[in-house]
Amino acid sequence: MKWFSALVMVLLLALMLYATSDLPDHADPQAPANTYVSPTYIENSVKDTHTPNVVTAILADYRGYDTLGETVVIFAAGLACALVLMKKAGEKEDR
Amino acid sequence: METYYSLKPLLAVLVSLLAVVLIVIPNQRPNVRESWTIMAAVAKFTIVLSMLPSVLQGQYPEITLFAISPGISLALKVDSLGIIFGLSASLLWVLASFFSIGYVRGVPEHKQTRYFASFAICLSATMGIAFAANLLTLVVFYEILTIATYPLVIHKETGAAIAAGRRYLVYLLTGGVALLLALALTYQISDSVDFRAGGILPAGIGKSSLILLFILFLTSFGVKSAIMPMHSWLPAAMAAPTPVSALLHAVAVVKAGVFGFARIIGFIIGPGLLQKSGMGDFLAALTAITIIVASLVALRQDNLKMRLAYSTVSHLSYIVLGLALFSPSAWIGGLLHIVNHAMTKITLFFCAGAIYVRTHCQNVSEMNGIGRQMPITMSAFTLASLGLAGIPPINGFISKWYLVQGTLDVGQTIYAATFLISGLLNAGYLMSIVCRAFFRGSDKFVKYGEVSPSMLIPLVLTAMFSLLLGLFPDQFPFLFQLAARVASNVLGGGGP
Amino acid sequence: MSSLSILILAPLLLASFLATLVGIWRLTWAYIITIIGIALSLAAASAGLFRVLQEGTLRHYLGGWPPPFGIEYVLDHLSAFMAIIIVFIGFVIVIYPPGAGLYHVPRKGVPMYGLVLLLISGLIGVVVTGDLFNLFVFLEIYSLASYALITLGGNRAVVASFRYLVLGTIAGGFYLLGIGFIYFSTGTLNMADAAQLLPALYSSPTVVAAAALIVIGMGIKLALFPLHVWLPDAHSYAPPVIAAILAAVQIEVAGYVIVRMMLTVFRPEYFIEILPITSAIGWVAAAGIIFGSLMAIAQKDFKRMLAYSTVAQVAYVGLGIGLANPLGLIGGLLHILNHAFMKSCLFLIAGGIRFQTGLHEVSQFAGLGRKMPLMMTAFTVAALSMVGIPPTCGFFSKWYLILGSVEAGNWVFVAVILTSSLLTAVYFFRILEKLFAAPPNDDEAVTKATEPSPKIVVPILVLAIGILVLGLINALIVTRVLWPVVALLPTG
Amino acid sequence: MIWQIDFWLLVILIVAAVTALSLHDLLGAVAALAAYSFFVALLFAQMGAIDVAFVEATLGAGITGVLFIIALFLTKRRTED
Amino acid sequence: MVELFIARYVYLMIVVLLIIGLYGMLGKRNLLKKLIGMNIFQTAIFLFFIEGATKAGGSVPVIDQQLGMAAAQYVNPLPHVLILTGIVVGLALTGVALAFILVIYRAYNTLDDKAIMKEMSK
Amino acid sequence: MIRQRYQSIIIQSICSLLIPFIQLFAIYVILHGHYGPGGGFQGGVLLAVSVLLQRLYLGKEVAYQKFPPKLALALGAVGMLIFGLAGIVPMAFGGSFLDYAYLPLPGVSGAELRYLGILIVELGIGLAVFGTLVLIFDNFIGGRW
Repeated sequence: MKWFSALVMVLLLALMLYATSDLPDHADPQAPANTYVSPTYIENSVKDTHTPNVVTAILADYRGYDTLGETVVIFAAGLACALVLMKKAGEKEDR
Repeated sequence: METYYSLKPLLAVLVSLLAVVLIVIPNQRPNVRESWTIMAAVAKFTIVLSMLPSVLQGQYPEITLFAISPGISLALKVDSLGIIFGLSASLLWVLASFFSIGYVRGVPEHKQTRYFASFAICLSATMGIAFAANLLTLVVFYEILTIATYPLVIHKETGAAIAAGRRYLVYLLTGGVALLLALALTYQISDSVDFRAGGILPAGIGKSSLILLFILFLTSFGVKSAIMPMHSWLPAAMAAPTPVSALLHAVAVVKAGVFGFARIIGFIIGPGLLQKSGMGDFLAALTAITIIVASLVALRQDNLKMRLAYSTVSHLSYIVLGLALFSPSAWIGGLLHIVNHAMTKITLFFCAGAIYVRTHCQNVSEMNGIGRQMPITMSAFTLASLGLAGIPPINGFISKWYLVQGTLDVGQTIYAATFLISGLLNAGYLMSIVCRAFFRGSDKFVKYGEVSPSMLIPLVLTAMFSLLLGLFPDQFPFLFQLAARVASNVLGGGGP
Repeated sequence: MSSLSILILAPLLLASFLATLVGIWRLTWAYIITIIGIALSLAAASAGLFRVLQEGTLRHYLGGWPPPFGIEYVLDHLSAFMAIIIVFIGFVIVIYPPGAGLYHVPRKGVPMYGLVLLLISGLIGVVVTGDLFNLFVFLEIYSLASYALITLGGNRAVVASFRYLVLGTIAGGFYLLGIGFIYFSTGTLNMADAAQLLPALYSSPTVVAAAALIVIGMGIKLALFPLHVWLPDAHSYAPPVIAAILAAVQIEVAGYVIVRMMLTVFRPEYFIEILPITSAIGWVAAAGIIFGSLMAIAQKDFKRMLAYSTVAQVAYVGLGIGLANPLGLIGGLLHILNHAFMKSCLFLIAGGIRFQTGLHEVSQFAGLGRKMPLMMTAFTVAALSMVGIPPTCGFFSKWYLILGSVEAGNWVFVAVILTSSLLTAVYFFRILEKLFAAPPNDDEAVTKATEPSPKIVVPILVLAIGILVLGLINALIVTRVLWPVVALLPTG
Repeated sequence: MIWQIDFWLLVILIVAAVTALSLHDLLGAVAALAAYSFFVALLFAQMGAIDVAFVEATLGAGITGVLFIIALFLTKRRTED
Repeated sequence: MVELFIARYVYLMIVVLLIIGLYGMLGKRNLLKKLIGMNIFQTAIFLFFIEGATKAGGSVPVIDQQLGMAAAQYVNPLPHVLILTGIVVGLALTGVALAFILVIYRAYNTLDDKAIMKEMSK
Repeated sequence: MIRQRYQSIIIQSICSLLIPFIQLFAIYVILHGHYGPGGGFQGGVLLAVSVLLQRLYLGKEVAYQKFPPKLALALGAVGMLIFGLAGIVPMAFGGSFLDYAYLPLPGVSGAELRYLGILIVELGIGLAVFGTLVLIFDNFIGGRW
């Protein structure tokens, strides 16, 4: 197990170093991520939603569906905890 | 050679499946259940028989159900080759049903519902194989047949039966996967899997892929038709009840393998390609060896059913050898032998079953003097033995005649010798039983008489059929006609 | 614009919230709402499939924002195909009585129904979304729900589930990293949009790593050998119903993601030629098929055997992807459908047997065949389908896979498929022999066993009949639904 | 945007992560994890993501820490690795 | 050289964090340690996203009328949204995993992976 | 773990004083999400923290009377329902899922409507997160239904 996890880590390290070699530089304004889709949000959020906080505008409107999913995740976590830890009848109160 | 749309082939397949449902429902009432079996058998035979006239005239009933894979339909077509097989199988089902009823009540067997249901499924599958219009349809029914036979093989549920079932599955499923691969290869190479007389493979096919394809087909159908060295499941499967051995191991399952060879040699690969690649000679040699070796092994068997099983192994190779010689006479002989062997061998198995039911005696060495107690049974046995050995007035002679003639046509005298030697061996291992039965005295069997009529009548009937087919071949001209037409179509490269 | 795609999902989500809410007071109502929700979803999924077949791809812009700014739902042939499988299996699972499907029903089933619905809706969400990140969110939803549901199997199940959670989180993390790389290279999260932008960047190490990370992540979720380590425990300790849906659809969805990546986000040529991803998947899957089959033969416990069999069967999907030609991929995708029916049927049977007799080891099953004829007939059908006997559906996926391998000239794959058929036959016929031929043991559990109530038998029979019907209509499915999916692949 | 701030924060992060994983006292490990989360939140804020920083501080450092500590109280505090 | 380092070092350190987290998940035997590793692993991914969103000269993505609405003025807000989701998902996973740990401890009285395996195989 | 009321009067009074302010701040955070950092998640967490604090200093028995665990689950589900309905209602009026521009609120339209839609959704998120976190906490400390 030890050597296996070591191998996995070395492989991941190599892969990540390889991958990051072509990423845009730190804080590069011309990076694709900074120029392609996101400017539209910044430029339109006030016009479209009257919401100056662009993050909120994206979170709840442009990509509101992601947020629905995210809330569902935490809801599911609540249900999961309830399912796992729910006491059965007659069980002791606490450990 | 025209085809016309008809529901009859489908009905012929479905009628026994319907019977399965009807058999399973009245679980606890044997009479109802068995009457369904009989009715289905009779209905099936009637349907198949009613297609005979049009097939004889060259009008082939055909039904295409639906595409089962893009470009390949589940299609049934009754052609000359198919109806030979279909007719013999469905006729013998009727007789075997009566016999089964007598047998299972005489022994008595357990789980009769499962028994009859599996039996009916087997017959459906056999009809499907006989009438399949393309290789995929054939494969579908072929696998169904494999699986439906399994419950019959393990029917006795003893250790030996289960072991036999395992061996059966190992062999047959291996054959099944080989067939699947062969099917895929065929489809890949020729873009079609429809049967066409003279073969569908393109003439320009590479030799190595042809050989691979042939080896795969040989493995798959060779297993079922018990060509050595792939035969060992068949003797083991004799652990099954005798009617099962009779019908399935003389008529349906193994003949499906032989029939598969006929389809492959004549309708998929084509005689020309086979001959050119030398694979035909290989197959002929293999089957010739099987004929001799199996006959020799049969001589040494004491268990009657085992002896018959090895005899079956040998006779199946007769047919395949006939097919592998690529001469019209040999083809005709081989195809006629499908029917003739079925008649005689089922008689022998029926007799073995009758003896077992009456005396619980399975070994040849214990059968001294039995002929005097069960004269009718043993007379039928004698008749069938003579037929298998190829003694003139019985039907076996006719097919053997054509087979030998075929070997001479193509100048392969060594195979003619094979047939003759094997005839002698046949006489040896079968007539010795007859001799014991009639000419050796024993007081062991004084209290036994003949079996019940439901068993006796079928075996007398099949024996009589053998005799009639041999005595008056002219009265059954259609068999010869059909076989001759198949032979000329395949070897002459004519239409379907 | 068509709202059908979201209409498959919305009833499930709303029903799960509602079921949780009313379940606090009345459990029956929660059950009813669950069934209504999933029935509505099934109707929408069927309608969606028909619409897709007639009109082609249906798109829905969530929030009214067109992509790439908003999230897009895309119902094309592939997703409609997957969606209907998921919802149908989900429906069968839900109507299967919880008493038989779970070892012990939680005293208050409040969270259970909600979680089952969330599991199904998560799977649907992954399948119909056209957005990379949205896919991640729904991936986590279904993962979370399945982690929780596995624990219904008792203490061992909790341990198994914990390990699954750790590995699943790594998988999710890898996927997230992968889409991060794609996003920072292209600037978009929309699949179709990324597909437009990616070809210019194919030589970039970042994109290469993105593809590799996504495939590895999904390989963990798909339990592709040797990343399958979590599966046998999780699926064998989970209660039968949960194991049924996990094995039948949950892991296959990961296979869907790989196919989606290969077909839509990246071009197939990229996965086939530029990166050797598909052939790597193919070889790994081939090893997995053999490994899973051998391990399944070695198992004594019925459900554990099924779990190892899942490792093998899921690798067929991997093999289909690995072949990367139309026929092979059709085989893989068809196997998703077939395996869903076969495996859920088998797990439900395991549940039925255990509920009725308390037995779970194969060796104890001797003689059950007579006692429960209907269930065992269904088992026979499913087992034959697993082996690949025509005309059951299992034959046809193998048929297409073999055609694909022959076309690719890959004889090793052919040998693997054929060998695994035989190995599968070994472990299923062993059980069939026990059920029908072996002398019944005198165990009271067997002698007193009877056919379970229709509530248990009917879903099983529906699946068994489905196996036969799918076998017969597979040409229809292949020509109408799957051909358009694989049309993008290079032939020959 | 002074890159040294980012750099030292990241160094602290790595130290905190290693500490969290290597401490044998689990309470200490959890505390290190909370510190780690807090510094991550700082880094987020430094990088301009105040919303994320806020959520990380409340959820990541807060609630996660609380849950970890409850779990710790209900189980064992020491570990061999 | 320094330029290149400045341009790249964040990625490198994030990769280091990622590996540390992965080591925690795979190499540590204590289940709580595995969870801690999981948190580190996820946070490293989040850091990667936020790092990618930075923009030289960009400010917090809340539109300020004085700054105007030019996109170059603000950092990229989209990854922030994604990471908000990611953090919540991470919390959910941690919560559920901790719940599992409680149950496992109740059943086996240990949190050591190997010991649990031994208990389970009994 | 948390059986009875925490004994120190100082802590009790400080906590009881603190809790309303935390809740007020939480609501502010939810509502202020449009203009600055904040929103449903953060606000929901803060609300949950206030209840957790109550649980801690009042002890389980009393706190459960003040805020029953069932209520937490119900609130979570209600929050999710609000979000879900905000998605499904626009569809009934001809829009897409979650398309706030089609919310049937008279008198507002366009960007204003979207603004309100975001508010509704944030409230839903807040409730859901609040309920769920309290639920998780209750289950961790061994709560009963």
